[in-house]
Amino acid sequence: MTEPALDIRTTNAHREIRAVVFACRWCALLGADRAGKERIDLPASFRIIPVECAAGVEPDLVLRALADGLDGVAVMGCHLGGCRHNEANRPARLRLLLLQDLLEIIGLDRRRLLLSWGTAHEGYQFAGLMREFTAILAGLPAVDPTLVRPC
Amino acid sequence: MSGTPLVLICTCHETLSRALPKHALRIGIISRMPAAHLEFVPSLCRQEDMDRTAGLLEETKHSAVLLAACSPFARGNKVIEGLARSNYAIPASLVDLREGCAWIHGGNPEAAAAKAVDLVCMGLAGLTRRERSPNFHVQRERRVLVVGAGPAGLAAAGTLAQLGIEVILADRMSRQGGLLNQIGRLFPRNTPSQEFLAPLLQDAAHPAVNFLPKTSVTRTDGDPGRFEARLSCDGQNKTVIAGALILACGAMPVLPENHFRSGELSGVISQLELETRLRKLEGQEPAPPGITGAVFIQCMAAREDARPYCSSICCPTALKNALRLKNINREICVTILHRGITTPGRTLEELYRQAMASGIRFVAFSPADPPKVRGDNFVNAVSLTDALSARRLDIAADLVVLSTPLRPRPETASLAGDLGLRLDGMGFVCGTEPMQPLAAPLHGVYLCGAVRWPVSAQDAVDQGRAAAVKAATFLTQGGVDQKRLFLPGSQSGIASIRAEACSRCGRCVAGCPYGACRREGNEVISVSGIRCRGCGLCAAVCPSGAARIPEQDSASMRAMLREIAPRIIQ
Amino acid sequence: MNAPDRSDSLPILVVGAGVAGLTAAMDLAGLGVSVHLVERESHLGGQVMRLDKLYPSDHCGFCPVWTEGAACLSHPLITLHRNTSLEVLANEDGRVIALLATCPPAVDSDACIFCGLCLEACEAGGVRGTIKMQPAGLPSDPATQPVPYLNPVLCSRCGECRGACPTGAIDPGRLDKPPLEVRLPVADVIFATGFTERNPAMVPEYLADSHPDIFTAMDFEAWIAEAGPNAGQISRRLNGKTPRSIGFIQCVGARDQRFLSYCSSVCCMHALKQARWVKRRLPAASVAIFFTDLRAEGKGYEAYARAAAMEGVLLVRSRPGLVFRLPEEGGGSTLAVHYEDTNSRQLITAEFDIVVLNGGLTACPLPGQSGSDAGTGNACGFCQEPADVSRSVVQGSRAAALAAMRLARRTGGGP
Amino acid sequence: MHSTLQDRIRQMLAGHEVVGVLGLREHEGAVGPHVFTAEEDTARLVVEPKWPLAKTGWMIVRSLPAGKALGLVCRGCDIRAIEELVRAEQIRPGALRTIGISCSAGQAEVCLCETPFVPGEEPSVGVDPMSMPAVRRLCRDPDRLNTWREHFRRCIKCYGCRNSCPICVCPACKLEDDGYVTTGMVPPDPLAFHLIRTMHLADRCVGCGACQDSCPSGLPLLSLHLAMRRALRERTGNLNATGALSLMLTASHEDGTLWEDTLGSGKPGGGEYER
Repeated sequence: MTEPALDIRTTNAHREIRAVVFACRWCALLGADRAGKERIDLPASFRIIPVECAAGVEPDLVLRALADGLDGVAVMGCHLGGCRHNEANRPARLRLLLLQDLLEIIGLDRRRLLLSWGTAHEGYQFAGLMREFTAILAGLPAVDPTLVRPC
Repeated sequence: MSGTPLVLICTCHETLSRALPKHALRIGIISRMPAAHLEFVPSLCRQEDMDRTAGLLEETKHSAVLLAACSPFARGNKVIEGLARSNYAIPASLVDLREGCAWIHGGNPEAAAAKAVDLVCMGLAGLTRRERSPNFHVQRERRVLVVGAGPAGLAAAGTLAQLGIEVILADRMSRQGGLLNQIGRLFPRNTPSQEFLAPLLQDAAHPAVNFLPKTSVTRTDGDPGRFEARLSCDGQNKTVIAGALILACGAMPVLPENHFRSGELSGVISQLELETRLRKLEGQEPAPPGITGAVFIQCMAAREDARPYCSSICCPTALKNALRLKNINREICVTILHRGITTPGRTLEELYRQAMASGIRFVAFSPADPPKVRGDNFVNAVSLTDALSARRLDIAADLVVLSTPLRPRPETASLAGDLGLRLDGMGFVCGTEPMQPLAAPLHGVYLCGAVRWPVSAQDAVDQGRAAAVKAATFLTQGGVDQKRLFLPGSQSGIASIRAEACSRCGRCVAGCPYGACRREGNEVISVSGIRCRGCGLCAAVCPSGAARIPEQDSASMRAMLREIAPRIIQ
Repeated sequence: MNAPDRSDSLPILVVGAGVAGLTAAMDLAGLGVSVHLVERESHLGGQVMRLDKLYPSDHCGFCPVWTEGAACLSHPLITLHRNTSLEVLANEDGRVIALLATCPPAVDSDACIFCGLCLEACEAGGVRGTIKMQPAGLPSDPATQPVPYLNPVLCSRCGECRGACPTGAIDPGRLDKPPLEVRLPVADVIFATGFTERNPAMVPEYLADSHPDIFTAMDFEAWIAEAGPNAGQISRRLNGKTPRSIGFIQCVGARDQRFLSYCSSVCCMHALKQARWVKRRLPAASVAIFFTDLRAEGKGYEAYARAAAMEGVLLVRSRPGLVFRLPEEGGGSTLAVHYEDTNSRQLITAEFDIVVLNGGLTACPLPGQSGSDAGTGNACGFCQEPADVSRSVVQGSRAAALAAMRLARRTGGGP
Repeated sequence: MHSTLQDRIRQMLAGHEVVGVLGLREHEGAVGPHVFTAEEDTARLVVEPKWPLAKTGWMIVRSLPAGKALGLVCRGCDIRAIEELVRAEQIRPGALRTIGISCSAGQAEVCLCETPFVPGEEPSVGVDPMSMPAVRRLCRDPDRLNTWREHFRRCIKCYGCRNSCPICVCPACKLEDDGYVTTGMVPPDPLAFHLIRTMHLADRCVGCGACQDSCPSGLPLLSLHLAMRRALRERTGNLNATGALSLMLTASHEDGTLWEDTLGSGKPGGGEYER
């Protein structure tokens, strides 16, 4: 599904993509760090907020991030079955998948919320995800300010 | 300067200045965070740098310090820890400008500098709002409840006693030794089981070990450091307090239920029954007549859809008993029908070789075409197709021995359920694979022996000792904040619940992976500090924002998000 | 209540910082006993750090070990000696003295900031390739930072790198220094020296070393590792093409009277794991395991083997007699495995693009024991008996328990 | 049916099982909630229009002394709400005695209700909300973002949806927290205000429609909640319409998945990225 462009002004203009990455410090943060060690060149579109576990990411905060005008949010945790917190990432995955469903229900692109379970644990994988995520977000309209902040 | 946050930006011996020009950082940060005091330093990670930084902080009385340096996995954590050791404790945190910015955005210095400014501002926003979980005191009763007095439990109890820790050893039977009491000799060295048990019994006969026979655990409550177990001792109820628990309640044999016509033909017996018979036979001199052909059938009621696992002890047990038959009378034709002989390692493979050398015959069968036991009241032969040669074989037999796999004991599930431990698909208890297979996800609860997975007696003893040392470690680290010890530089905290916002809806209780959140009476939901490991799941599912991890509070996360949000919208 | 201070009493020496040794050291330290941990390599974690994945959880190999290693590094009661070997264990007047020899590498990875200035300096003045960035320790180890490695043969000792280094981390002078020797009185010794993979070339019928597409199990692990040179892609070493078929031959040089008579215990599951990962990444590839007995006796192992069979891994009970080359169109060669199929009872010659030889794992010898019998040593992990991670860590804890009990008997008190 | 209902209320009152029975009463031409305490009062009991009473019941029961109970004339959605409140320990078990009445097919269609009946009663016919054109337009139409934006723009942030919701009983509400929803801004940030509320109710909404009924701006909030409920059911495989979904989002679900990203490309071995 692609999002309808709501505001002509924000679609065509070259704009800076901004995304936040909630990275589990046991897995995805290592992948990100590895990408850094290897000096893989990446788009500077994302900012990482390390978290103890992906299960600690509030869906409400993800929504708040989108409401703040960020183009996308990524939540990255350990692989399913390898969670450092006794499988806490499984219900987290369900919660966040449901949040994707909610975005889709009201017509936002579900790809604005990237979920990764254990696929970001290596440098090149993290880099690949970030490049692709940035490319996807660049193809979407900016989160419409009039939806974010009705005039 | 006092009261303002200090930002120390490490230029990593000027190697980062190309990607992150100082003036760009300075302008960017100061324009957004005017209160911050900014300093560039060439290096933060050498000991003298850390000492100098600590001295600087002491002099200038800043309210907090943000270290903008390299990744925590490179030198970052070391710097934070170095500061923490310097006895000058002010809120400090780390943002990664090297691996997380300069090194990955080198192709676009402008964007890299902008991101670095964002990262520093995020760090400041989070740092100034960050709180610390309070230290909690954990009472650790220096007493361990060991459930089960088989080889694993005995070894655990004996080890703990020698390490000076009091033990309550409970077993549902009146006698110690568990399943070994039903077995005459043990593989791989054909040791008499009582001989094997003797040193264990002796160790466990320590004054620090209180053995409770005919005892079962009806319920366990409480927290690591102080568990309360309700026991039923020979019909009487009793409550014991223990700092740690060791589950060593073993497994039970799967006995044949008409498998291979066992109920119908005499002469078809289980491996366990053979143990009893062998004990009688081995006592007799000269060797009694009777058995001329014995056939062992392996993998009875195992490695099939209903019980899809290998019980691991059956092959060596069959080898051992086959050899015992051969020892009684070399003339007995012994055949082992198998689906692959499982004797991994050095000693067990040696046992297998020994069995082959002694003239025991091995025939593989396919599970699709299992052997057929023939006879009329008495067994007289076993027919099968040799899976390797495809030949039909009829093996004369007056004794057919069916392997005896182990399955979980029925009380395992309730015991595990009380403690919130997971069972695997087969009903055995799970530890924390792969590095802590004997430790439950909950501190202070350990597993050993066949309650976790079928094991040999020797392995059960080894696991008992290993579980004991884990329990002793847990009880010894009283006062030491394990979290800080195990997770250096960790941001993990302990959940807290704001009473005024809590509706007691119980979502955190249902979700907590460690059983740390719980209802107590009609009060608000409480969090057990020792159970909680700070994953934050409670905060994520709490609808009213009552549950939170101070170190990872939503207010500080929100403040960080504000720093990332596009400027136009702000 | 604080852990009692035992720093005044003699430490316990743990030889080997693989998973067994790490566990033993951490458990002893947890009991308040001071420990000296000796590791031959510059990294902790031993062979497990070379594993991309662990069975049966399919968990990343390095990650859980890395956490233990980090905890070990920061533990106040553990003194770590890296790049160090135990030379002699002597018994002097009833006291056990360990003689340790440390060879510090030319690059101090604790001081290095990984800036790469030494590389530039060296390229300007020395032979190209003298200094290379590579992870400290193992090439496939993802947790450690790549640090400069100074090749002692190529290095001219010109010292340009030392001049360029902002932190003084690199010093070619260290290359020529004799090892640093330390005498350490210890209370007890725990051996956890682990295993090495025997060169399968000793089994002549399998052509090992003669064809690039014949791997040992550990080589193959590194080759397909996500942190390895191919970032998780599976290709032929000969020509980089995607393999159509991969054969795993088990018990190579093991359970074999000519070589090692025992079973290495971990290889069946190891092959199943690699086969499943190959199948996940290359669903179209045909994957076969030639085994003697498929030993999947541990917790969750049988289910793992069943899943492998369900996913299309062909399990063949057979001991191939011969591996030989088959010329390939357009040059090069693939491999043929000659075996007797015990299902169809026919002699079959099957073509494989890659052959993985699995089996001959031997315990590392316990060092320092020649000439003197300290009598107190106890071994754990693979060097004691073939063992996988889960078994090794149990044995490590057990060794710690036994050592702590001996110590308690001697000093008359618990921890 | 109406008379048996009155009989049951009379029985309840006569047996002193309850301090009163909450139902709808017609009084001076208007209908409103009323606690019937006298048997003779029940003559003025009405059951129409649909009026979710669970939250009112919760408010009354909260202040009742221990051991006292209240009767409640309620529909399927109310019963589900009460079950949910009991599960969340907001109501003592047994403190609310329900007298259930099933809804008509017509009412079910208005409410987009799949399960318009109460346990023990003859199941009446429900509707599949996702097959209703109005819901489909809101939740499937390609241009739905515009539609929702227009709706959300009319929000006057009166909190009526939350206040009427039988599930929203938190003593503190994130919708009033500046950290999540900017205070003093009307209409509110829709992504934050409405979607946070929807997420909170994702596994608990009982589909009573009280939010929509009470919305002065006529926002089609029920469709949002029903669509979410369907999504959750599809994700968890719990397709029984009446089945409780409560705590689905906190409990652990094991499946065989090992690695996953929602782009589907960063998978091990995907490796199309050069280093």
